[in-house]
Amino acid sequence: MNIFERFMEIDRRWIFLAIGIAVIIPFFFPLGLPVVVTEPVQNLYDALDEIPPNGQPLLLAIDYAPATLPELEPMSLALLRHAFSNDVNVAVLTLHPAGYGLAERAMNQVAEEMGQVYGEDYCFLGFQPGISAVILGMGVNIRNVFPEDAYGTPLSEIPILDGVRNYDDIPLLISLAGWSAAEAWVYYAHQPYGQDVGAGVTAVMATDFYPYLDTGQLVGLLGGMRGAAEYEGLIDHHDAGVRGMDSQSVIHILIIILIVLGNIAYFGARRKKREQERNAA
Amino acid sequence: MRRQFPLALCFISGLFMAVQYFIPHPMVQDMYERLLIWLQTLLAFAFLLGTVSLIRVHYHKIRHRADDRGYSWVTLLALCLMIGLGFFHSAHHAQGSPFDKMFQNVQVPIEATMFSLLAFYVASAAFRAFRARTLESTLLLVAACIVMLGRVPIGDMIHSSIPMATRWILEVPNLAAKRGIMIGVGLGMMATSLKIILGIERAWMGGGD
Amino acid sequence: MNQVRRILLVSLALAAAAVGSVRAQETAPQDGIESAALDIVPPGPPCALTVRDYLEHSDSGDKIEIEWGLSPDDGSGAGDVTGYVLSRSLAEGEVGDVLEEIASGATHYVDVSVEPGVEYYYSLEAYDGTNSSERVWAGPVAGRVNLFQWSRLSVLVLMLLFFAMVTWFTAAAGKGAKLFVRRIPGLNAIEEAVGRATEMGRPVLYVPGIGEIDNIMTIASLNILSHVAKITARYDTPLIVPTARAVVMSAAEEVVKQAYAEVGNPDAYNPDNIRYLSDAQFAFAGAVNGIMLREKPAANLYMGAFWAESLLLAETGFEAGAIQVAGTAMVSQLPFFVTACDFTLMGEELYAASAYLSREPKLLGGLKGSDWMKVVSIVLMVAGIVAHIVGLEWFVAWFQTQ
Amino acid sequence: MAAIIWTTIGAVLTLSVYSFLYKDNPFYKFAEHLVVGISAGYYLVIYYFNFIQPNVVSPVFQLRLGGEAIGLGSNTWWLALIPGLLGLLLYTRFFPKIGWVGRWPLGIYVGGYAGLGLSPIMQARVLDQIGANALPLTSVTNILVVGGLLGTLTYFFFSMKHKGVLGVMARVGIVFLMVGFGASFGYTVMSRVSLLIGRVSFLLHDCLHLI
Repeated sequence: MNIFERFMEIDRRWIFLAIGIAVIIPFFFPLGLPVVVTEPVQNLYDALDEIPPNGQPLLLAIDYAPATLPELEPMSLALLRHAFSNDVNVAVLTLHPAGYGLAERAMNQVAEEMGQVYGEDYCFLGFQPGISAVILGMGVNIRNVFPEDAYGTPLSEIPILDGVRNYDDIPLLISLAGWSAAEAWVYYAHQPYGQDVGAGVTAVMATDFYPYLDTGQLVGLLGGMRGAAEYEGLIDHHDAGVRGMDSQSVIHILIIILIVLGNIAYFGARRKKREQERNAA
Repeated sequence: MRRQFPLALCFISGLFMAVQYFIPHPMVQDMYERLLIWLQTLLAFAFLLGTVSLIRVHYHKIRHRADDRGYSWVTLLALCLMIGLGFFHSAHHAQGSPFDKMFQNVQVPIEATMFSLLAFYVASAAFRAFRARTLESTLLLVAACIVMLGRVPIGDMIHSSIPMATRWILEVPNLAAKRGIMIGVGLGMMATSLKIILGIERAWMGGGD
Repeated sequence: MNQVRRILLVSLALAAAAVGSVRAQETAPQDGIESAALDIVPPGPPCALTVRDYLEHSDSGDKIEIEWGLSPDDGSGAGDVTGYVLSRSLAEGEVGDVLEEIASGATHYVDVSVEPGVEYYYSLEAYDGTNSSERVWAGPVAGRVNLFQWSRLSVLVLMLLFFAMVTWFTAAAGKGAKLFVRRIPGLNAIEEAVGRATEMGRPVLYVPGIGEIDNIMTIASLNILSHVAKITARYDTPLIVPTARAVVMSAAEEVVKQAYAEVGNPDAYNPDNIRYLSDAQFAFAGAVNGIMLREKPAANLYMGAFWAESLLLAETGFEAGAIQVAGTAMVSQLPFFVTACDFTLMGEELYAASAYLSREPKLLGGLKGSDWMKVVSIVLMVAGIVAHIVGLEWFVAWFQTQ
Repeated sequence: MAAIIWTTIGAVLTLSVYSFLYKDNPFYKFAEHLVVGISAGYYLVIYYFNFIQPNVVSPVFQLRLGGEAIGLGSNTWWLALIPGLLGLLLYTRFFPKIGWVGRWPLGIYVGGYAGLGLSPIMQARVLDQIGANALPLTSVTNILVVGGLLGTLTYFFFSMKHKGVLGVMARVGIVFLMVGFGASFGYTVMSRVSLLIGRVSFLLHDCLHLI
C-alpha cells in the first residue's frame, strides 16, 4: 500500500470534522470580505425600488419549506425590509403549507422591527393548495382564490387591497421557493397575464433559471444565501446572509482543496499500480 | 363505468382546460373559473389522502408487531398531538400558540438540519469520488471549481477575473445547455400530458379492472 | 378679443360658483371656492376623443379602449391641467358615473369593467384643480366577445403540429412500424458492467431510484431493469434490487421474475434479492450503502428518479470499487453521477434507452414526437436568425410572448 | 423561561440529526419519525383552515342559509357542494369493493392539470426560449449561445446516428452540457454549505448567544 492509497483510506468522519471546524471558526473570527452585487440581484432590487409608495402592493409569495430555510429566509427578510423602508405595501401569500408558519415568522419579525401595521402596510393571504389552479385563478380575480385573508377577514375590508382585482393591479410579484413553485409563477402568471415576476431560489436551482432571466421572463433573481447577502448589502442591513459568507468562502476553498487532493491521490495510486504491473510483467 | 368513464372524464376535463386558453368567450371563461376551484378542491382532498395512507402504514406496523414499531408510535402520536393542538386549541393559527411553537421548534429544525447533512457528504465525496477521469468530467470539475470560487467573496480577493469567468460560464455555456435541456424536458412534459388526456398513458388509474 | 373672452368666462364661472352648481362641486376639491377666486379660467377641453373595442389581446368583450388628444393647456398653453375625468353612461347625452380620474399627460385608458355587448357613451373633461373644461363625447361603443385569442395563434399551431407527430408515431409504433432509435452508448456500458460482475463472481446491484411508481423515470427504469435481469439470468449472476417504495418493489418483482422466465432460467430467480428498505430518503441510502459494503456488488446501476441521496450512493459505490452506470433525468443530480460513475445516461437518454429496449408504442411515440419537434425548434431558430438579418423582426415577435 | 425550553428542544433535535454523521442511531431515527408525524399533522390543519373550511364547508352553509358566499363563483349551494363530494369520492379507494369510483374525480383532476399546463409550458419553455435564442450572429457570445443550443439539442436527438456533422454537433453539445453541469455542481455545493451555515448560525446565535 503506497502513500496515496493510505491517504485515500482515511475515515471520512475526519473530513466531517474538518468541515465542522471550518464552518464554525469564521463566525468567531470574521474576515469581513466584501460582497459584490451581481446583475440579476441588482435588477430585482431596481424593480422593487420602482414601485410607488403606498400604492398597489408588492405580492410576495413565500413558497419555501423548512428544508431550505437558511437560504431563503434571509431573502424574505431583506425584501420585506426594502419594501417597508420604501413604504411599499406588501401582500404575502404561500403555495406551500409549511410556508404558512414561515411566512408569518418572517413577516411579523420585520413588521414589528419597522413598526408596520397589519392591513394598512401589509397583509397575509394565507395558503392555498393547487399551484397552477391558484396562480391562474388569481389572474382572473384574486378574491376567487383568496376570499379572505389568513385570519378570516374578507379581502374587501383590507385597505391595501382596495382596488386590487388581479395581476393588472400588481406591479411586481416575487416568489421565494426551493422547488418548482418559482417556475410555476413564470408559466401561469407571467406567460398568460404578463405579470412581472422576480424569483429567489436555492442555489441548487439557480443555474437552471438563467434562460428565464435572458428572455425577460424573470425580472431578477436571487440565488441562494449569496443572493440574499448581496441584497442585504444593497439595502445596507447586514444579517444572516452576509454573516454566512465568510464560512461559505472558507468551506468552498476547503472543498476545492479536497477535490484536488483526491484527484492527485487517485491518479498517483493509479500510476503506481501501473508501474507495479509493468515491473511484474 | 370502471375504466371508460374515468378516462372520458379525464379527456373532457383535459381538453376543456387546454382549449380554454385560446377562447376568451365569457361563457367558457366562467366555466374555466369554476373548474379551477374544483381542481383546487380535489387537490386538497387528494393531499389529505396521503395522511390517511400514512396512518394506515404505521397502524399496520404496530398491529403486526414490526421490529421498529416504537418509531411508528412516535409518528402517530406526533400526528395526533398536532391535530389536537390544531383543532381543539382555541387560538391555533395565532403566532406563539402551542401549535405554532411545535412547528417552529420541532418541524423547522429537524427538516432544516436533514438537508444540511449533505454539506458533509459533498465534502467527503469531493475527496473520494469526484474524479477527472474523462474529458467530460474534467471539464465539469474545472467549471465547478471556477464557479465555486467565483460566487464567494474570497474568489474576488484571489483574482478579479474569477467572478468574471463565473459570470461568463453562467451566461453563455450554462445558458445554452440549460436552454437545450429546458426545451427537451418541456417537450417531454407536454407529450406526457397529451398522452394522459388521450388515455394512452393510464398509470394514474392504478391496476385492477 | 382674448380679454373679452376672459371677462366672459370669469363672469360665467362666478355665476356658476354662486348658484353652487352640482358639477362644480363634483369636480372641484373641498377648497374649490377659495381657489376659484385665484384661478377661474377653465382649461381647454381635450380633443378627438375616440373609443373602440379593445382588440390588442383578443379579450372576452369586457374591455373598451379610449384615446384622446391632450387639452391645449396640458403641458403647453396655460399648462395647468392636473388631470382628466372620464365618465361613462348608458344613454346618449347623459354624464353617468365617473369612471376614473386620470393624471395629466395621458392620452389612453382601457376600461376593463364593461359588460360584453352593452352600448356605452363616454365623456371626458380636462381639469386644472379648480375648473373643468367643456366635455367631449364619444360613443356608442360595445365590447365585442372574441371567439379566438389571436395573439396565441403561434402556440396553437406549434402545439397541434407537435401533438400530430406524437399521436402519429404512437399509432405507427402500435401497428408495429419499425421506428429508428439510435443505440444509446450507455447500454453497452451496462452490459460490460454485468459481464465483469459475472467474471468476478459477484452480484449486480440495480437501484431503481426513490420515485413513486407513477413517476416516468421509475417506469423507464423498470423497462431497463427487465433488460438487465435478462442478462443476469443468462449469466446466472445474482441481481439485487433495493427499493424505497412498496409498490415499486412489487412491480420490480414481477419484472425480474418474468425476465428470468423468458430467458428460460426461472430457477435462478431469487425473490429475497428484491427488497424494500425504507421510504425515508437517508435511511434508504444508508441501507443501500450497507448492501454495497457487505455484499460487494461488482456493478452498481442507478436508473430512475434520484434526489439528494444520489451523492451518498455514488460515493460509497466508487469507494467500494464497483463499476457504476447511472441514468436519471433529475438534472440537479446529474453532475454527481457524471463525476463519480463510469458512465451516465443523461436526461432524455434514460427515456430513449427505455424506449429502445422495450419498443413500447407510448414511449416511442413521445420520444419520436419530441425528437422531430426539436428539429422544428432548430428550424424556427435558424429562421429567426435569418429574419433578424433581413429585418423581418415581426417573425420572432410572432412566436414569443405577446 | 418557555422560550428557553422551546429553543433547547430545537437545539437537541438539531444535534440528534447531526448524530447521523457518526452513524445511524436511535436519536436520529426518533427525530426522523417525529418530523413525519408533526409535518403531516401541521399540513392537515393548514389545509383544513386555509382551504376546506372557507372554500368547501362554509360556502355550503352560507348559501344554504340564504346568505351570499364569497369567492366561489357559484351561486347555488348544491353547486358549491359538488367539488367537495367529488373530493370525498377519492376516499373510496380504501374500500376495495367500490374503490373504482375514486377514479372519477381522479380523472377530472389528472386530466385538468394536464390540460392546464400544455400551452403555458409550450410558450414558456419552448417558444420564448427559441425566440430569445434567435440572436444576430454578430458577437462571439451570440455565436456560442446559438451553437451551444444547436449542439445540446442535437445531443438529445435520437432518430439518427451521431455520425459526420451530427456527430460533431453532438460533441459540441456535450462540452456545453458539461460546463453547464459544472455550474450546477458548484451551485449545489454552495447550496448545501449554506444550509449547514444556517444551522450552525442557529446553534451559535439563537441557542448559545455566542455571536
